[in-house]
Amino acid sequence: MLLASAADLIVASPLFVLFMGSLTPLIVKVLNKNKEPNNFLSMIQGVGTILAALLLMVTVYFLLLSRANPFAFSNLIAVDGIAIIASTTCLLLALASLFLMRDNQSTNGDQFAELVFLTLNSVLGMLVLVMATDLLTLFVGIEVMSLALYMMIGISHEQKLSKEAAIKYFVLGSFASAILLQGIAFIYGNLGTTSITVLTEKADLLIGQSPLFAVGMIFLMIGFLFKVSLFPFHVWTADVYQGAPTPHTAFMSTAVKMASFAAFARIFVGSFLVNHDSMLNILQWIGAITIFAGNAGALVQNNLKRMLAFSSVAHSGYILMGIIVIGLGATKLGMTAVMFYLVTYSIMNMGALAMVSFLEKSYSDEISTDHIKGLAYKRPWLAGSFTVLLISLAGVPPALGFFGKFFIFTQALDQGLLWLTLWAGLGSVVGAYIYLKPIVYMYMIKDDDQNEVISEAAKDHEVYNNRKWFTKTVVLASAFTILVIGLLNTLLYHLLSARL
Amino acid sequence: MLAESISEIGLGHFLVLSMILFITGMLGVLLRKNILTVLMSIELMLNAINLSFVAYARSLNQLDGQIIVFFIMTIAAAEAGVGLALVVAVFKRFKEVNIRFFEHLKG
Amino acid sequence: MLLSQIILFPLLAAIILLIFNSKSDLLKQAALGLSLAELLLGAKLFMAFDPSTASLQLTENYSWISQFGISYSIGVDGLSFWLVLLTVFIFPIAILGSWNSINKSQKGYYASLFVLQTAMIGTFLSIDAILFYLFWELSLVPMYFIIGIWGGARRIYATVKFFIYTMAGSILMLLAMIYLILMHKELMGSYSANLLDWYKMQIPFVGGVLLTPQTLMFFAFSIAFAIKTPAFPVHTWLPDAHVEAPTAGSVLLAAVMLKMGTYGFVRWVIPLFPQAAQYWAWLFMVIGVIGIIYGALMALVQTDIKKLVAYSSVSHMGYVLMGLFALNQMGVTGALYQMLNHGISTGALFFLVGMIYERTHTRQIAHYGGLAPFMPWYTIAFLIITLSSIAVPMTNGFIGEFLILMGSYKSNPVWAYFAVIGVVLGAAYMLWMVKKVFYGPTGKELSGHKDHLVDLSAREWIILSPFIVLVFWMGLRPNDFLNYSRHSLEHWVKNQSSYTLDVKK
Amino acid sequence: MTNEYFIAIMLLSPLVGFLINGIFGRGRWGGYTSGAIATFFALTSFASAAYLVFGLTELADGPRIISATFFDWITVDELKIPARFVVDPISAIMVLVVTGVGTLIHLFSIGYMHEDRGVTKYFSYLNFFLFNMLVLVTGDSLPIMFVGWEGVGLASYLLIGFWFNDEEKATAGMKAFITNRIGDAAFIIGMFILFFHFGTLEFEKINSLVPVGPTLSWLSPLTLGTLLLFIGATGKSAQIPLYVWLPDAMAGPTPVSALIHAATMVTAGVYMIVRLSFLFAAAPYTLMVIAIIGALTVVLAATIGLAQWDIKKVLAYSTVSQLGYMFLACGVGAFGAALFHLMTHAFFKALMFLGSGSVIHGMHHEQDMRRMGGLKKYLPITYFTFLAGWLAIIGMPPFAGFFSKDEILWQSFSSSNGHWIFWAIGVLGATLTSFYMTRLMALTFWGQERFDKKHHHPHESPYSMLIPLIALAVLSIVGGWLGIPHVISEVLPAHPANVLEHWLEGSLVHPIAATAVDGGHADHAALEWGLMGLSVGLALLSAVTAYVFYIVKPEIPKLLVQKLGQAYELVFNKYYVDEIYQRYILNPLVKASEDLWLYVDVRIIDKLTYVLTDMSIGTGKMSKAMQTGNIQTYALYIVMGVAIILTIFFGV
Repeated sequence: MLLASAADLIVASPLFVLFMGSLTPLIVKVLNKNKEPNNFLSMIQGVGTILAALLLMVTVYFLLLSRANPFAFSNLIAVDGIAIIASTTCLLLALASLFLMRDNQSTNGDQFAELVFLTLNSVLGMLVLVMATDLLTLFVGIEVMSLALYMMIGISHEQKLSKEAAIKYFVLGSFASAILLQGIAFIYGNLGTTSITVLTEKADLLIGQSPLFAVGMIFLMIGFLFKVSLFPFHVWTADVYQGAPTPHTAFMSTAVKMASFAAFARIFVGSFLVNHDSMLNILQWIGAITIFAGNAGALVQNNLKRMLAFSSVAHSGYILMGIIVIGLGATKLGMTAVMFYLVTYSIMNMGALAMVSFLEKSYSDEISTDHIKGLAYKRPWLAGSFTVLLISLAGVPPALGFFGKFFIFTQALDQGLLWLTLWAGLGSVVGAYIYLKPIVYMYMIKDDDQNEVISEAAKDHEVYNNRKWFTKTVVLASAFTILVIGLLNTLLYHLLSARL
Repeated sequence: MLAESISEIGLGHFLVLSMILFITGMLGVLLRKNILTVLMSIELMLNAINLSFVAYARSLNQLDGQIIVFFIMTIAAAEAGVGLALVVAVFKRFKEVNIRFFEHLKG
Repeated sequence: MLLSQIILFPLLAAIILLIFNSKSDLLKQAALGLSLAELLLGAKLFMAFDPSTASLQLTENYSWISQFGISYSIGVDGLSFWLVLLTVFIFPIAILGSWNSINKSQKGYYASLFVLQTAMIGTFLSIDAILFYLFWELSLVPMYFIIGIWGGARRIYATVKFFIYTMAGSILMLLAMIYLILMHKELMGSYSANLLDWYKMQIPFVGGVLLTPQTLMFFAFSIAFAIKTPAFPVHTWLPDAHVEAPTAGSVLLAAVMLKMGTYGFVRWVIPLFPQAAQYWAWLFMVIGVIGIIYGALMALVQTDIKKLVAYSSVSHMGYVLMGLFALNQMGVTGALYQMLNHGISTGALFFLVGMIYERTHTRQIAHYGGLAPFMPWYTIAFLIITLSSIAVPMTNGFIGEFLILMGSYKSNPVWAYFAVIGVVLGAAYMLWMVKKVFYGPTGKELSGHKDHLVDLSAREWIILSPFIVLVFWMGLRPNDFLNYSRHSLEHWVKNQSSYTLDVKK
Repeated sequence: MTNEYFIAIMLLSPLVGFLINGIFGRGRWGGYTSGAIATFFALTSFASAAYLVFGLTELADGPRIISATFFDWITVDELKIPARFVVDPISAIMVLVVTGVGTLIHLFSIGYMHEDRGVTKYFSYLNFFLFNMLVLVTGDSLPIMFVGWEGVGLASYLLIGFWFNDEEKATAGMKAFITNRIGDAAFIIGMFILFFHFGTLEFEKINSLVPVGPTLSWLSPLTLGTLLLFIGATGKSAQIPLYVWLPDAMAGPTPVSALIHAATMVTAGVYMIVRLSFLFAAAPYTLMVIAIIGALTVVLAATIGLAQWDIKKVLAYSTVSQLGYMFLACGVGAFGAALFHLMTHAFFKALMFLGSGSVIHGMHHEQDMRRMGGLKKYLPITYFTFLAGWLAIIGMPPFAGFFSKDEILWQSFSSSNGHWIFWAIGVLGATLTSFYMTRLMALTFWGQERFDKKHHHPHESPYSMLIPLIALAVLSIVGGWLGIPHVISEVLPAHPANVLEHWLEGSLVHPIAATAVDGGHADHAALEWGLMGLSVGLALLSAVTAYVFYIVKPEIPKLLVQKLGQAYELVFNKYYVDEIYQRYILNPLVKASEDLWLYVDVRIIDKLTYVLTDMSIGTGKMSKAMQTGNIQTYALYIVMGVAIILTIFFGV
């Protein structure tokens, strides 16, 4: 038996390309006598690699479409619908994050080559994670993704908070991974295999029969609940998002969430929630509490990044509703809703955090609402785009964010999750308030003479006029996408739905 | 069942031992103040998991579990490397290994 | 394509405005021109509309979110016809009304107005639930900015309150809409968010039990609309929003936005949930009556003119609610008429208040007094609108109130007895305000502004004269207006318990 | 068709005058120009009215009615209100009175008001009033009548507050409107009751649907509806309890008081009842209430009139009192008598108001009678015309007031709905009227000159003012001859017919089977003569007493005041009715509103919103408090989460 067939290698080719490409900046640096190469070049290498991987990924997907099963490496990974959606999104998000990293003061400069390397490897982990059809590859994917992230945060130019964030993330992340791994062990012991396909088939039965298996499932879920920051495993989120350099926050809050939820969703395909009410109830409670904890938590924050961190917690709550729907048997519809929400959420949050990154003047800058006072009068387009993003996050139509919520709510109601949906709806009212707040600061703060109050940060022409073109592009592009896809949401929906 | 478990050391014993180790590691993470000890506790948890994998593999009469352990050991090593690197970086700057030092980000 | 043009043209106008220089006068002129062009489209609608049928006309239907049966589907009938015309009519005037008072960020301001127009007209014309919801929510955003940026001192509080209040209500409506989409699948076999399809559903109803689908959804929708209307006790956002909004904002809020709530009752709540509506009609009549009296009493003790007018809105909209839930032809006709009346009289009142505020920079009633000798024509205009507001016969207000009271008397005399108290109180607070502002000795605070107390300018005449003409026209020849809605309303009332609407080929 | 045109001309010409003066004249035209325009249009209206009434007399056979339907006003469901106007025998009288007296008062106003700054406005309002009054009078359905009903109220509001710089006057206008609105609200409900009972609001149709026999139930739609309409009438016609606005309404220019608050508008309530006589006749309970209220008002207003010093206030209370007579007449079913008194009252009360206006004009806007006296030598023509009015109102034969008042008194005694108490109260009222009117004459025209001669140079008014006075004086004398009672006409040489009765025949419904009158003719003739003599005698006696009190021995009133003490205070302060309304209705209402606002809006509803906000923020703070920053705490959350989930799952 061959270790790997040619077909396997083709399937894994995006991963290889990613890894190989990730080495180029490092090699350039080494060849350059360890002198930091031009950042722009490093970024271009990263971007090129990502684009190549993206291309390969799509190619592989369409190649595999003709085959009966999309599995490779003895069913360890597969390039199926979930994988292709999640991986392309993750790759694109990584691309945007690279743009942000190139512009941001806490990431640009020394060690940028290493950063590109780590980013690409983190994406590599994500790809493995979303392709994983085996608990082992799943775990490996998580770890590759996370380890690279720990390092990325750790090498920020900001010295104090980023280190603390890295340590926090590392300790808690490893701790949660350990729990997840223990879960895998229990599952393995009772199932006799680590194949997710088998797991989803037999989970329903085994949960009832074997308590240890149930414990394993719960541990596995908890590992994911941690990664996607759901209550009460969300506490790290705000601290780490705040401490990490903003581009990394953008990367984490979008790509990591995307990959983790995609993998999380896979487990629920077996729809074991139907027969296990207690588990269903636990997840519903977690969803409802998360939405409120996130939205209400954001309510009392002034630091934009921290606020967006809490908001991202709340959004995880909404996505969990979709996951529950999958677990209740509406696999395809639920999966589409989840993926739709993830894609839309990623665009919005990437744009919003790009805006924060744009506003930062130095690596230690912490953007609070005060910084954006009167921004609309100095930077109308950016402020307008930010407004679009915020309104979308609030879920006000016709912005895209609304449709994400709409599909999730529709599916949840279809599955009879009336109370959860009601709470989610009310939570989004609280949520609306937090997204209105930055808008108030950008547009509406005036002094006694009715003149706009414009913060120093917003006035700073030197920073804003000449630099951070990439960041600006990301902001504008995401806002534009939000509006366009908002109206053409059906296209996106069908695009996703056809893959799943 | 009882007689059997007494007479022969079986899966249950290994699992109990593994859980004891796992919980010890967990308590270490929860209670120890030195960040290095916390890192070691995490390693301990991973090793406890290794033990259960091996035990399961043995009881299932499979090799998969054993192989997984290798993977885990590799990852654990990588994790330790990353963790130590971070700790060293922090220590170099702040001369601090107490876990309670990392409380600036909060609220 | 006409209706789509009417909906989307303002959006296009907003985009066109973005190319203008923010400071130039040309911007204002362009905005006015574009809004007049929209008015022409409205005239085109007027010509194209066929008043002799109750069917939905000029419909357009394009598939949109096909997987859930959601479509871009619009149409007009006698229920929405006048509201659309009111909207297109009031916008050019609103722009004229902002001519001198809005000096900052004009581009954004006029663009917001146009987006608002799209949202409002879209709300009135949507036949698809999600499309309706989209326009409904979209209307919040520009209004949020209009109040928040160009408003008064407490504008942020007011605008956020406005946004959150409305959003809280509409979320419930959204959930109910989703539920109906799913229910349509269950009952009819396919997803559909089309109102015309929904009308055909028999939604299970058990009287007296709260937790039946129809009752729950009835309340989910009703709460959303009641907040917008606004009905007691969810009215408190309105005085704040009105007081803080710039003149045109207040006008649009009063004249059009509040109508979205009551229109919702006519178009959505009552036909969709007929049994629940009949079962709970008493509740909404009581709410209407409370609104009438309570709003009037509140207006009686306000010291700020705008706040007084705002509370008068609460009172007037109480009448509308009452007329609607009388569930008979007279009540509903009166309610529809009262919606237009309120748009005209309160809209004009806000313009008038804005004009005087531009001169004196105060809205405190106590600061005024003896204004009439300085501004005689202004006083006359104010009086005429006041008469319309307190429903003196020969003005439009009378027709609406008379029909509403008559309709509610028919359906339940007791509430009509209470509601006429509002007739008295309405006269009391308005005339009290007129007396304090225009009569008596010249107010102390005004002495410093005497130079500014000039009578109406030509622009202001242009703003007010359409209102004045309409006040009398609608008061003397109501049939000219009612004839366009008659068939729709008759159909609406006669087939209440199994309302369906077909599309005119 | 021509009739339609004439109705249109009659209705619209005042409106045209209003618009011309209102739009073009403002601040440009002087008093003479605008006055001439306004008077011209009033005259046009009068001419058309006269033509129409003349046309009506020629329609001897068949239904005597001239109508014009202009368009359908409101058509909804079963409610159909055409804009239809009619001139029939009842409205003909009113049309003539309104336009005739109206024209005279327009004319008078030219002299009286021409120096005023707002004279153009004044004349436009006057025309506006005329228009609305005509709508009220000729409108052929309750809603159309209501249009005029509220329209005249509006005109009254504008004219009372004509000198609005004086806040008191502006307030009086407001008070008038709002008090009227209370009545109007009842009117509206009354309309609804009738509409849903009869299915129509057009007079003729209701007429054909009214049940034949009287409806003897308080709760029948007929009784309730008519009662509510009557409440509407108490507002407009200043009856208990809504009369309080009328004395205050004297704040307006005097010709306005003459036209609106004496001759025409305030009689609208009476007119409405007469117009709907077929309806009220079928509701005896309502009639009883009307009679009681009318009788009470007669006495109440008359007593207050005894103690007033303001010449116009005296006339105002007199008006309230006289209106009480008319309601009394309606209440006892003597609708014709009510209309008769309405007409004669219009003549003599307009005359007296105009006369007082002439006095006020001559005295440079002095209204307090304590600063008048002996004016007859300064204002001779005014004095003589006023004398005619005085004689008419105290009911001296053969002046107009005698005939109409006497008929009311006789009917209230003799008709089947009447009662001797009504008669007694009526006579009491007449006696009091005679007293305070003589007092007014004495204080104003007779006796010493109490005014300050340095400042006041009383002078006679110009002819434009005197001509109307003379015309009205003539009418006050001859106006009553239209309705000479049978007993008198029998003894008169030419046996003049009761023109009015003949004219109204068939138009009015008599609730009483007139057996009482027809039966014992001779006995009743004697009784009628006796009662007539009694009331005239009492009036004369009271007039003489007043003369003695105020001319011969002026110290008596002062003595009486001291003697009566509190009773006088009570009367002098108008029974404190205004104060009671203020204290027990208005103030509590305002206080309640303020409290409601503070407690319900601010403290409950908004508080609740804040509570919800605070709850959200509280949740946020809890969420924030979870974030201690300590890694091990976070790890503990994870462990606890695991523990809780496991616990719930395994249901331990």
